[in-house]
Amino acid sequence: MIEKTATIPQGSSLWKDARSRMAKNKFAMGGFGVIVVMFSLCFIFAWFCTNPNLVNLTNKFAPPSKEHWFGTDALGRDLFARILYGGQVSILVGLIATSVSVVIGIVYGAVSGFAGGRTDAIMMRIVDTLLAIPFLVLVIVLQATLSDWSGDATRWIVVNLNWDKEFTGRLTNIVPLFFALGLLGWLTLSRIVRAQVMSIKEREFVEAAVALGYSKWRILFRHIIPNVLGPTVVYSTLTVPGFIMYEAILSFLGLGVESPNSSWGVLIKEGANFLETEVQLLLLPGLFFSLTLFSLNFLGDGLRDALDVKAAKD
Amino acid sequence: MSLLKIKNLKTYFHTRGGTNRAVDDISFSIDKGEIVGVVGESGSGKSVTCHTMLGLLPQPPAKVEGGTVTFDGEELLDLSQPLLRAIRGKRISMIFQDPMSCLNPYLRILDQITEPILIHENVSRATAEARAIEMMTKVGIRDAEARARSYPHEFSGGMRQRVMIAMALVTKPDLLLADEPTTALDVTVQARILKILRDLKDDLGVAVLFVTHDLGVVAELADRVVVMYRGKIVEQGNTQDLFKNPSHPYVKGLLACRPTLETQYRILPTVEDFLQTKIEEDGSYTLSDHPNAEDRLAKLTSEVNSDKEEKATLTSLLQVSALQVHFHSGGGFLSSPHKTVKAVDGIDLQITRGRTLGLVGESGCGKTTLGRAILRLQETKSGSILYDKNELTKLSQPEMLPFRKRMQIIFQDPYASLNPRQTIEQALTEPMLVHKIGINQSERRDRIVSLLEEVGLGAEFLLRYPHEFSGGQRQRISVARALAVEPEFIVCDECVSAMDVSVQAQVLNLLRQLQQRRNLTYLFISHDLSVVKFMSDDMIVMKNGKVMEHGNADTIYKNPQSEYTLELLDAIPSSSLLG
Amino acid sequence: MVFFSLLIISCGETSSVDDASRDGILIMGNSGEPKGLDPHIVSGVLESNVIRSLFEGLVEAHPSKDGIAVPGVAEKWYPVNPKRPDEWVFELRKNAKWSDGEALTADDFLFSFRRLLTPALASDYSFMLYYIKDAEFYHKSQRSYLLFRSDSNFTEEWWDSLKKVDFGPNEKAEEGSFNFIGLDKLNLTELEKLLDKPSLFKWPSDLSTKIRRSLILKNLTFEKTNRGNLKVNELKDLWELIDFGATAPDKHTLKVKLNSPIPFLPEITKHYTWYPVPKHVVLQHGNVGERFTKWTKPENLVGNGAFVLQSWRFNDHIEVSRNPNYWDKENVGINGIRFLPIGNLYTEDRMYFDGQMHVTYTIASELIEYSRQKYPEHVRSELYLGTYFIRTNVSNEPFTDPRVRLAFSYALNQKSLIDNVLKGGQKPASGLVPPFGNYPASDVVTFDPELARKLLADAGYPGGKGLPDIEFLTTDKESSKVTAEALQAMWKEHLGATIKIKQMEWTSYITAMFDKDYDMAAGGWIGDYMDPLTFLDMWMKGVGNNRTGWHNEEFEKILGMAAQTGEATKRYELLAEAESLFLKERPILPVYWYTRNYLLHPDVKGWNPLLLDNHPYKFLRLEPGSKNRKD
Amino acid sequence: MPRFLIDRLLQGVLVLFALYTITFFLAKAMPGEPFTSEKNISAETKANIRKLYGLDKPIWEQYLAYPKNIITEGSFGISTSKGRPVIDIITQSFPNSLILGLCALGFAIGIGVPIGILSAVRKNSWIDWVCMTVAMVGICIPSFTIGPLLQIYVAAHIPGLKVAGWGNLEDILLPSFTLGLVSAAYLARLTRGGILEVLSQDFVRTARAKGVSPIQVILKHTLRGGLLPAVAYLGPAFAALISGSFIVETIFQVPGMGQHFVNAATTRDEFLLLGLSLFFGFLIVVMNLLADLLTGLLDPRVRHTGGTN
Repeated sequence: MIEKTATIPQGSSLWKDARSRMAKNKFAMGGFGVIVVMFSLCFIFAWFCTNPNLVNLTNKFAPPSKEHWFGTDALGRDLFARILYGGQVSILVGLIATSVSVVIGIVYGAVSGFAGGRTDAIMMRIVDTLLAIPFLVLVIVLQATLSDWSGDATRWIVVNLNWDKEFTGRLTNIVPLFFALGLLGWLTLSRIVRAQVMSIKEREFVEAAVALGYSKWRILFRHIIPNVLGPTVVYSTLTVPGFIMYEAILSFLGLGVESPNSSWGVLIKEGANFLETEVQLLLLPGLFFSLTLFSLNFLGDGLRDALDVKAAKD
Repeated sequence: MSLLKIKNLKTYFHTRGGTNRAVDDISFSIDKGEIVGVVGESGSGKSVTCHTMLGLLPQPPAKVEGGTVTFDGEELLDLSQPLLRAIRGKRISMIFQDPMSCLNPYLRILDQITEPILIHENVSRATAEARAIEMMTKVGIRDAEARARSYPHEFSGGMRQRVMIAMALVTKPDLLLADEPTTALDVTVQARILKILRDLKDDLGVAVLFVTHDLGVVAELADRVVVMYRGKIVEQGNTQDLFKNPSHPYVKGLLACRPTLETQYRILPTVEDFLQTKIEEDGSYTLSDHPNAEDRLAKLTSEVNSDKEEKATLTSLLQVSALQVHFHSGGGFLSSPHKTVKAVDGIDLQITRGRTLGLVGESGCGKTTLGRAILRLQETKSGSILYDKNELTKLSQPEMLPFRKRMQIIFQDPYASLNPRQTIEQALTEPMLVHKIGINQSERRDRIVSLLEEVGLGAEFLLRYPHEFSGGQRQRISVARALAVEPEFIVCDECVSAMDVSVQAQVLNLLRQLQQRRNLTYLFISHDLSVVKFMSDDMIVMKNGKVMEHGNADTIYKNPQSEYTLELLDAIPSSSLLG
Repeated sequence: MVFFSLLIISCGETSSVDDASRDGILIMGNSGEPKGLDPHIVSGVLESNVIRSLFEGLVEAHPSKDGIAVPGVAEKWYPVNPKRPDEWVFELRKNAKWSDGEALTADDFLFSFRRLLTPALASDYSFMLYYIKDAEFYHKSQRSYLLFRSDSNFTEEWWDSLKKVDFGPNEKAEEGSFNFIGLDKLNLTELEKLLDKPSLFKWPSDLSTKIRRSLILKNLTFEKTNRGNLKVNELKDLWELIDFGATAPDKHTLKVKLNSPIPFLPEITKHYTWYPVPKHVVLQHGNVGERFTKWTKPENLVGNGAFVLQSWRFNDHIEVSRNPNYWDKENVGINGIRFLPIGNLYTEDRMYFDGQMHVTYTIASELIEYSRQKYPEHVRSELYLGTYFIRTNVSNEPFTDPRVRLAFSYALNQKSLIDNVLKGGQKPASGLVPPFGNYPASDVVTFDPELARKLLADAGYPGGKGLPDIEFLTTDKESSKVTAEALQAMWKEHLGATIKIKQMEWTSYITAMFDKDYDMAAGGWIGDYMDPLTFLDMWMKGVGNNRTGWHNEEFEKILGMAAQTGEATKRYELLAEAESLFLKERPILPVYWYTRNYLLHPDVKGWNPLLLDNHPYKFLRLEPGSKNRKD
Repeated sequence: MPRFLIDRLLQGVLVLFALYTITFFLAKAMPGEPFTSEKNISAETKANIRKLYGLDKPIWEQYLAYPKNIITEGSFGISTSKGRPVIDIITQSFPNSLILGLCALGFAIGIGVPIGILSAVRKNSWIDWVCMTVAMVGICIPSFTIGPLLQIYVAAHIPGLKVAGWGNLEDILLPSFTLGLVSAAYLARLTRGGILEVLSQDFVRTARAKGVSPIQVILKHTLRGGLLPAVAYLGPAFAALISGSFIVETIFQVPGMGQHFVNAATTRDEFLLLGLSLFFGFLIVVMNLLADLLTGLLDPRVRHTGGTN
């Protein structure tokens, strides 16, 4: 609408510009701040907390005190420590599962949309098929096949690489979870990416790339995909809560965190049963969970806006 | 008394990047039944003026900093939103540049044309529809009754603009604001639209504020002209006087840099040849005549014939024969399957190495398709493309790869054809990487720097993104990118059509210089006969996928053989004033 | 379809307890949707809750006393020889009728027994009739045995060599060989093939060729004779070969001959597998061994209980109303019962608090204390005939050593678990068999961390050193998880053992237990009838419910002795001896004896604590106006 | 029938067959079998019951038998856990799920779209902020939390509103709200984005130049285009809504279809599982098709190309 006269802003690149725009976005920066705080709480401060798995049956449902900032849970364990340790799992699940599904979703959707025609129809029908697969069945099968795997893997790693046993156990336990989540989490995303790609591939710079003799893959990965990242980022921040909650359900089915370790999803799911009696068991983990997701969402929105070249033209 | 009187209007945009004085203290007026042309290049503030009047600017970032707009005794800028709405579309209507994007794609034509009536007048829907159809007929839409129920995408560009005009005039307004209404249209269509506007002005007595960057259109249509530059009015007056005796250097430059059919220069003069801009530290500036304007012009004139000598080697580089490209549409649901459009229907052409073949025709004639087909960006149906004795139609895409290095294309919209998320360096390095030009990064970087210098840009731009450049600069980057693979043949597909005349002149000059320096061969595609004539040695006139006329550019201009060429020549507005 | 459902929905019903009390309708939470209402096919508690209202057995449960039978279809019952109660007589009442008005006779019982035992019906609970003479042979289609038994030419010695051979299904055998199916399961064509080529069958090596051939021939002749309309790939029914223990000397007398003396037989007949089904209705909709017939459809179902099926809306409710043809209809206290299949414990409790039902199936453990505080007079906590225990896999290290098992048992603070985690008033299990009647309950299982540590050290794991990681298998329920976490902490604290909790979805959990793919597994057992045996006989070798890999010859010998004892006190003594032997070995770690915790509305009268929770509905009364929740 | 429809329906059949194949082998790969129960069932009984259900046959025979029975007899088998025909279970529970899903959709659209519009119109204002926060809350709060909250804090205090149960019209209210909440939140975000996109287009300026009031600009000129992303989302989302939700159904005691998906899996009820997945697959195929047709209806430009895929 309004074009600027031909004066050129001095020495700013897209990323630099994006960063400075981000810096001016209060919500995005607030979100970023909260996430940084959450990270440091869960991954650094947690090490200085009391043992989150220390059961004390005589001190259950204790009110907040000096020793137990958030009080204790049904087994007398320190709720604050459990929330922080649970955050480790949930944040990792949120980040890794989302990344896995974003990577698969983008590549699959982009290939489908870019190829078009019959390939596209086949690929999208595959998505339809996968959408209809009963998720629970898949999880049960995975649980059965992968739980042995994780035990074997732990043994192998401990024996051959000499890693810490508990750490390895937690790791190998959670890998099948990512597998399960990543396997189906990308479906909707791929449809979104595909729609974006379909419109972007009509843009002239793609034709210019063909004219310059670029290969299809180069065009896809260097020219089309970078241009669909913005909306994808926003959508994927919306999928994070879903993943974290799925983790809770899967953990109960034996695919995920192993008791007595916990995660936000598991804490919330268990806490929901104490609604009549001990509401804080739901509210406190729920607060951490929501706060992180809100922040992530603001950050995602901010990132999209900052990366949006069209908006940057104003 | 004037119908509309603008006095000391100031509209600024306040953005993070600073304040842009889009409209900076302008005054002019329009009388009843008068056509006033407002001329200026992009960014001159002419559209902002129109939008300010009707309160259509997004606020923020826009803000009216001062001045008055008096319409028929009322102060528009002070009106409340409901009162202003009562004027919008009823007493002051507006038509916009791009009729496709300005019509609602989701609503039927009839609904859109009747909407202003239904909003502003207390009439029944049937009456409104009758009036709408009447107005559609008046603006030259045949079968108005039947076509009123179609959607915008089912109309051609010219027809859509007629719809816009019908929509604007259906409430019989006193003032019509026409914001570049013909810019996106072909010359013949433009001629028809201008005629309609003139007729309507006479019929309905409506005053028109006609905003355009095209001097020719204004010269043909307007009673008075206002020339704007950088938010200010640099000159205004009676059309005849202004064109005959421009006083401001900017106007002089503008008039001179526009290639016409009569232009004899090999290199066009540019606005900078006439105008000197002195920018003060506080951002304000003063404009004055360029001290050396006379000399510069004289130099250009002297060059007229200097390099017009025939090229020594006359080997044919490209030979296209009986080329056909068909599009299949339909086959979807609710429409009959497989409608075939013969976009290119048996074209023969030949291009000599080192020369330029001009290809002119109106939108939809198949010229762009032809250009893309030659580069194998478009599948052909039949015919042959012989490039340097190689038959391109038989090659697979991987086999085309070596030819991609030799044949390049420059598109109309440089912004769209540059990946918005690549820096200039990445955009220029990538083709070199793909075609294995340059041994290492530093060598490629050196090449890019010299390329940029060649197209008139500096190395300081390397790390920037396309959105940080102006249109002319972007097109220079496109040119540089095309040159990065060191091609010998370039298809210029409407590559200056979207530009202001002053920028257009610069780019045309650049192409010219590059051709001489690198012995390039061009296929120059445009809808603008004057530009094609200026650029080309030979030219082809195309219509409906077929060649209408073919021959030496000068000859065709001087002695057009086909009726269609004649029609095109006639449609070019007001050549008499701009000679 | 939508319109139809909207119609259903809009013709609403009142479901507040007050209205229901006034109407004499009891609203009961029933935890889930029954698989069906055919007493011979279903096997669960929730099905039994509905079936007990629609059918009535020979004897009925007493409304307030455990282990006492009151008359049902039978007016009188007695063992023929009180010293050796292996034959019983049931005298049926003459006015017993089906709900469609047809007379109910001893023949209906005989038909029902045969139906339950028919292999093709594939009933889960057929074994409840195995006490009856020859019932098991028929149900297991032990053709070879029955053929030889009825043949006087063969001597006992010859038979002895045969007896050890298992002709039943043997899935582990190679495919392609007949042993995959088992000799008894071979049809006519297969037997003919086998006669030509006996090597097709994987024979036990100690069977001579002669016996082998004679076996095949006997089976073949039996299958050949008088085939009637049987197809060649169908097996002939063995009913004519057996000497079935149940007989009907006349229309109103049922005589049951048992394999061994069973003094508590009337207790067993309270189980719904012993209920009669209407022969005339069942045969109207299909033949005796047909499973998927329409006779249990609401419009067809005929029973003999105090109530008849009124409506059954799938997954929504089942409603029963008074049976006008019930022999004791004058004494039925309520007009009907509505069973709600509420699977979500919390929802059930909230519905109760909202005044939507009279009695819940259970209380969520998180809500027990809350309920006790807010509705003290509504909460019921009653002992239930069941034990929660933890199986150990005795073929896996470290549980191969009984001392380790005992150590884990002594390190278990049962009381703390009950008081702090479960909160349902469960009893610490001092033994395997819950206390009831005259049975002397064991008291050897206690919490003794000192002893536990010592035992573990004796076994070679002082302070838990050297113990491998132990996998504790449990289910995907929240309550199992919290229990497991508490136990994990106890074993860590007292023994220094590292326990890994492995949660699994239900069927996977059961399957893993069956496959002995675990180290320790949470589990439990609910008694089928009022006798210690229901907790003890499952630990014998090869019994499907054992799953620990533990077995003991001495233990089995004592149980065998008890089986042959007709005298009640002596029998209990033997069973107690078996139990204490079992606890000395402790392949399972008893944790607590179940209680049933539920909410009961004060309007409901005549609802007394019963160990089996099989409240006879006909004795209930509803007195509206008792204190109500929404006040 | 138009070619496009025939084409898509054929593709749908292929989807269903692929789905059947995957589900069949997944079901077989689950540990345990339909007749696994806590109390052991004798091997004889198991063999008999397997025979009864045709599970004793070789796996390939079983694989082919199921589709054959569907085509020749219209039978989807008998549920091993419920002892009744699969088709009965679906026809008895689907109408309830459909009603619940439709009402949930009503909530989702009724709440999500207005919030999205409001938020777009007042972009970057506090209203926008509040709306989007509410939407984010909707996405964050899982239904197993919101359901009980509604039971305790709403249903228990409003006379006439039951905590759970399915019999009267008002019983639909809470479960459908719970079910629709997440969709409402997504819709709000999608609508906001879509409307903002359309609002930035030139024809909106044309409308304003015509003197169209701001409300009419939104309702008449922006909404159709702005709803397109929401419609694309609604296709599969609607299929998921009307096929029921285990959590909502168990919390509110709704006799819907969602619980059967879970129960069929946990009881290894493969016939029910196959029937349900095929039915759900069918819903997805149909809903995606409908969403595409609706896109064509909203956007006249798409009609000629026959919709997106």
